[in-house]
Amino acid sequence: MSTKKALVALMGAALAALAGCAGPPQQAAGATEKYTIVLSNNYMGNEWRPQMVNGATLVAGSPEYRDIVDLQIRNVDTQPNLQIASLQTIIRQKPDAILVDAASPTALNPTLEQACAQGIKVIAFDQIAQTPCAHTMPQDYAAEAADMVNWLGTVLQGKGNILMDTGLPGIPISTTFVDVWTKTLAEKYPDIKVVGTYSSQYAPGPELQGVSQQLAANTRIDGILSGGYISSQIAAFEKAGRTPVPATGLDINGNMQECERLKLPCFYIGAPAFVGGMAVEQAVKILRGETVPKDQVYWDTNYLSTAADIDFPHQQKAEVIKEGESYFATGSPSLVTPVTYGPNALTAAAVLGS
Amino acid sequence: MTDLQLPAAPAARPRARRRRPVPWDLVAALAIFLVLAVVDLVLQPALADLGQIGLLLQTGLPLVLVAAAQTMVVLVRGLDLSVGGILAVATVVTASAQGGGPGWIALALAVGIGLGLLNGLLVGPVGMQPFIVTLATWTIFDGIALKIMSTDGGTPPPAAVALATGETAGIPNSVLVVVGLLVAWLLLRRSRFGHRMVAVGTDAERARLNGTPVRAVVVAAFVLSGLLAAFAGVLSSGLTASGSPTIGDRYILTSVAAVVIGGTSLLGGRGGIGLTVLAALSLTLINDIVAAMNADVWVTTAASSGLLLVLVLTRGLVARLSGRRVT
Amino acid sequence: MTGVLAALRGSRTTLGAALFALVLFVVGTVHTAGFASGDNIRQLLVFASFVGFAALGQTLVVLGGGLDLSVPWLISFGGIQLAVLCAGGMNQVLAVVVCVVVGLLVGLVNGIGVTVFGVAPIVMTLGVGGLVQAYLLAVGLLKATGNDVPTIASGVANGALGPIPVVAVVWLVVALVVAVVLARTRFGRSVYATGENDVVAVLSGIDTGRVRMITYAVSGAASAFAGVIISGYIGKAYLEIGQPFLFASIAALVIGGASILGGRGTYFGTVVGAIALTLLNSLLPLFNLDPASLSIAYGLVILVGVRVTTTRGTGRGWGRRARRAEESEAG
Amino acid sequence: MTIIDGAGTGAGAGRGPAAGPAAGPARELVVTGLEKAYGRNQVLRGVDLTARFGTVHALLGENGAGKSTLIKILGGVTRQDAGTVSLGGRKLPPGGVTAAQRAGVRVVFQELSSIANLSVAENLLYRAEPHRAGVVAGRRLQRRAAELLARFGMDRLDPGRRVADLDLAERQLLEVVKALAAEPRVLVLDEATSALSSADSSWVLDQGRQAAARGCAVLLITHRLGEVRDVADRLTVLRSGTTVLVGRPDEFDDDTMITEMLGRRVERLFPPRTPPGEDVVVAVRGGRVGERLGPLDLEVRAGEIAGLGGLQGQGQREVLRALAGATRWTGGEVTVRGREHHPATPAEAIRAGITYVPEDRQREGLLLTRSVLVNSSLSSLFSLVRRGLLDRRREAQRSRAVAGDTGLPEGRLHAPVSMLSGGNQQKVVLARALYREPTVLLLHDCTRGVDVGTKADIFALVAGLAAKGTGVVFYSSDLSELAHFCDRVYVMAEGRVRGRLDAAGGELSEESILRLALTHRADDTGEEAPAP
Repeated sequence: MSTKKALVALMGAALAALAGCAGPPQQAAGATEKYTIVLSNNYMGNEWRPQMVNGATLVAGSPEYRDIVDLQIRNVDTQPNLQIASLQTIIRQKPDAILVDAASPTALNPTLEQACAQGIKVIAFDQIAQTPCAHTMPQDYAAEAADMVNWLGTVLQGKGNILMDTGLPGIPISTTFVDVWTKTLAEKYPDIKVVGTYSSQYAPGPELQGVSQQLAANTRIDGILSGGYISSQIAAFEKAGRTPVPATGLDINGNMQECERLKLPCFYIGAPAFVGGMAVEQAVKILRGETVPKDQVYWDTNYLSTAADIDFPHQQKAEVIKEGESYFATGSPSLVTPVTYGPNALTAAAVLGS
Repeated sequence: MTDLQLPAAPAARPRARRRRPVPWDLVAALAIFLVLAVVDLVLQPALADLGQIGLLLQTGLPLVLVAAAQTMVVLVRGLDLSVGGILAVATVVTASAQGGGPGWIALALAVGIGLGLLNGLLVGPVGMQPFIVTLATWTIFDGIALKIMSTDGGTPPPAAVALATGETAGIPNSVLVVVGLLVAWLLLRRSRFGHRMVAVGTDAERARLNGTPVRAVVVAAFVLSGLLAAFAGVLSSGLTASGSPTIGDRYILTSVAAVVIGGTSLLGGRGGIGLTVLAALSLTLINDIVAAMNADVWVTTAASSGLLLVLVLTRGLVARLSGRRVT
Repeated sequence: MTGVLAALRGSRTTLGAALFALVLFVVGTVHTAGFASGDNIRQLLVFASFVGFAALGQTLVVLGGGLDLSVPWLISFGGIQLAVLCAGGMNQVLAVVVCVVVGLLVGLVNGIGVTVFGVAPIVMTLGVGGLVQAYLLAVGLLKATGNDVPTIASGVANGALGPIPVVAVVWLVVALVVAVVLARTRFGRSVYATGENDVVAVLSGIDTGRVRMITYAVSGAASAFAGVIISGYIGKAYLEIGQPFLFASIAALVIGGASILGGRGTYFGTVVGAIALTLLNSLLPLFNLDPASLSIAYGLVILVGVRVTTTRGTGRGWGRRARRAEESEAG
Repeated sequence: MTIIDGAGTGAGAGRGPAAGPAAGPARELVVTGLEKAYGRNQVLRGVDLTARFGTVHALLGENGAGKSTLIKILGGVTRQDAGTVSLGGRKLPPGGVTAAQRAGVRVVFQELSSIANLSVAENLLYRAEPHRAGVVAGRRLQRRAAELLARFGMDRLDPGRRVADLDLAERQLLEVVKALAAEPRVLVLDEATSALSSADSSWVLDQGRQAAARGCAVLLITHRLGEVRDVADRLTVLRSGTTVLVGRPDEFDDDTMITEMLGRRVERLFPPRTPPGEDVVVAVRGGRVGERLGPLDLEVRAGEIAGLGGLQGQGQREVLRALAGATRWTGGEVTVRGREHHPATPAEAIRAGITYVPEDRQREGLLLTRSVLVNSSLSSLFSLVRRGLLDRRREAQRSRAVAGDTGLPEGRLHAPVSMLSGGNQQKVVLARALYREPTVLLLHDCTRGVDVGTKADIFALVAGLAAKGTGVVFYSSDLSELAHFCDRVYVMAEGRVRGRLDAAGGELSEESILRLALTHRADDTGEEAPAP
């Protein structure tokens, strides 16, 4: 039957093409002395993740690690199942260590435990996995949230109307933020009233739309508790012909530029993207047998705009932004700051991949 | 009419029995699956091991079941956008066990049946468009999941974990579940109810002329869909040893894609879970192949879509060359 | 006279959607004083127009019996590619044209896959959407998103003609053009015929392949254009900027009375659907519900709203009365 | 003919004199004062009908007279507004199709009720499948289906085939077997012979008679008066939703019946022939389609009505489809008005002046939810474009004109065609074909399921067109139409033209067509007929 033959031939051709483009995924040839470290990432849609990946790549490619580390990056969609599948593929290749930015704090645990059981070192960072067998490098969401709400409470002198961003309902950071904010407001700032909530989904578009809706409903808004894009909040206020208000949000250069332009008091969560590089260093230390703390909050400094330099009760460090270090007046708005840590002289341009 | 008395012969003359037509949809779905399996094996020889296949299968299992759930509804010419929501509710219910027994699995499945029933009643007796109904219930179910569990966590009963990741007599349970699903489908397809579903999906009005209780069949299809989606949730909870209120959304489009890639017609009445399972496994293989690629993120993204397109376009081309129309 | 009656019957679901939107607006006004303010109405119009632009091509594609899931990625493409081109020093008008033309070509690829290769629209457009996503990742997101949105995009998106936003005016014009095309041209008739019954259409001498191909091409171009405007308004272009518009674009047309299986509906219906959806999106958060309750409320309002305001039997022929029309003279 | 009489009351309820009012009232299907309205459209206005068990009762009426609605009520598909239906003295219970079937009513619906995606066997035993714990016993199902088919002499249907792969006639036959298999007390045959060749029609009628002989009341709905005379014991004529005539077929002549059906006289069914011109509009030399059709020679002159005859499924459909551009010629030479013509699409054929009226008007002919206006202008939109837009006034004028020509009721121009009766729907398809005067008109069984009045309208219309020089290719499953309407008939068998019969030469008659078709089959080599 000619059609069957055609089918077979075409499938064969497709197969050949695929095999060609996929290429051998296994370890690169050459020195087997190198530590094979695989970074499993589950999202590329925002600005933070690519910079995190770039940071890891830059560190792994630096003179110090170039000859020791073979870093491979594996990206999947945000679905935990896909990351589990990807991790299993990775485990099958038996690397020395896995660095994981997890799609879920719990879902990957059984899989990561399989990796641990096979002697693979697991380091979970950013969105951590909670399995006890892994080293973790988390942020302290609760402390950050407490500092944010205390900062805003102090700026507003304990009274006023505010909006609250529920983030991406269901994910740990949003749940923690909202819980801590709500509790702290009730306990310490009874005169601050949450007049509206919106879900920024940590994306500029929804943040703009969410704030816009609340502006229509509320003639007076004095501040915003958010973990997202202050620049979008400001855009919403300006489009409505209203004056932007003190706000909290991500440590993204664009947020900082906007607050400086308006001399607005703003609070930036310290969540630098170089944690990818830190995780590589941590993995090497562990593989070399050095003792490192099992769980270590990787960054404990938050940042304030120049107009926000006030004293407030805080658990983590709070610093006013510094040009060239944690702020770049003419740099790309996408840049997550600070860029450089410790001895690693990462440049903004390098982190942005240009 | 003619008054010529006709010999009875022409009418009664038996024709040569025709050979059964080639089941092209099955051949195509199978070919796609095999090509991907071979590619994956070439890339990862370590996969040629029952244990590894079990591991691969267990991650693909929730998709297989959600896609099967979608198939039930598509067969009666519907569409279910709420399968992801039902899956999410089922994972959080299962994970609410916190050391409880397998009763929680039963509860999760019962909830799935209930949610499916709600969809079915709105579409069947109330008579609303399935698209609108399930678009709305999708967000409702997501909300319910979020009410039950505000973020990822919880602990499913050990039975759920064993079901998803364990093995029985040396055979991974994931393999057994797939086999069980296929057997169940074959029985259903051959059952009287299966015939009713095909009839309703093919032409609801004609089915009614034949005395089919059309709306009851539609309701039943949604109920089965709810049950299967909930089972996907139970397995997902077992696989991840936890529950997640946000896990479902990404499954929705993929489930429809799996149904269509398998060859089940969105116009109803044709296809079945067997084809869908093959397609869902094909999608799992694509993910596995892409996961094994150590390349830039754009390359892997392009590869996963590209692989899919190459396969369906090839299939379309072959069908065209052989003068067949694709469903 | 009978023509008017037929037209009314045809637009009954659209009227229902309009009623739905009206109820939402009234509830909003009663609940919140600022809801009916000029500022808010302008905002709502702008947001609705985004859905409207995203759903423009989608409406044509669905009327012709297809579905386009590549819309969100082409929206992202429109925003990001424009920023990249302009950062590279290209004339801004030219850059917009290039984006829209490339969007059109990508749409054409969808169309070819669906018509020539016979691939199911859902799979084809999902795959092509994935390739567009891959391309955007390859462009270098950080480079692209770091750039300011070109002034042409932000100018159009934020401009106003008197009290009315330019975007809304553009939307109105586009809606009128599309309405005329659908109702008064050979192409429009062909789209409906193709979507309702492509065998009849083919035998009547309509080149259904070409008709479908055009709808996908228009969808690609319209999505890319929507991306330009949306990124201009948000002031930023980023990878997932188009994501909210996938289901919104489909929901708008279904709420507006179109059949997801093709052949029935109007762009006017989609416009009403987009407005209703935007009203709903703006109204519900004002009740300060927790996220879970908000989600549940959203679903319930859609269910009840659509159930109450639209006539039944627009579904797929399951209802007892679905064939009533057909029976009525077939004695 | 043996009469099986279960109740043993003795009286022979069969054909002929015994059909008098002898037996008790319980031995009848009685319909009294049935009324039904859809919205403001009153379809039944008090229908009375009495059909005795053991007889064949013909139900006549033009399209739209209310026959289908009456049948739907009998079958439990719809419910009446007023009036009663009783069966053997007992009222037909409400409860839809199932209840009606349980009471012993089986309907062979005109629109056919078989499920395309199920097999012949699965359809035959639908809702009566042999099963174990709900799982259908596949082998037993096949066997029982085969037995049923054999019992009713229809074993040429393969129980394993998917119904979607059957042609219209085969589906119709399946439908009849399915109804017979249930051994009903009331068997309704709604236009069950309209899609059939004469051989198959005879089979259906014969089965009807046999069912009656077994004690069943058979309700026969047909537009063919010959069938009524052949098999019916009594008849009822409906007009505009009321009973207008009841009696035995031999009490009335054809004219009376037709006049009662239509409420007017039809002067003649077939218009007088006019001699065709000399110019050849279409010529096919050695044409082939696929592997099974052809080589084929065919010629149609201007003003000629050329018939395609023969048994069903001998390639007539393929010829029409290839001429219409819906399938491709794979060989041979085709010319239209002397010019080479190999259309790749129907669009090209239409541009060359060839219009096609497909066989299945519901599936291939009409956009059911759209208006008469939209449907009628669909093939001619390009002629209505003015400055890029459709000239709607022109469209309305033109549509009104064609609608008038075809005899469509005034004022229904904007109604969805799904609201029209079958006959009027057929006229809409014709109106589209006539929208611009075609060079060649291809008619595929355009009189199927159409009442006498509409048929006469259609013939007159086509003849008028031919008189203006259009070449017509006419296929019908009704031999008498071929014999009386065509100028010339090409008799086809197994994908080839087996002979040509000219009316002018006096060779053309039903008998000659059939003889040619059958004699060929008699010495055929046993090859399979081309699949439709």
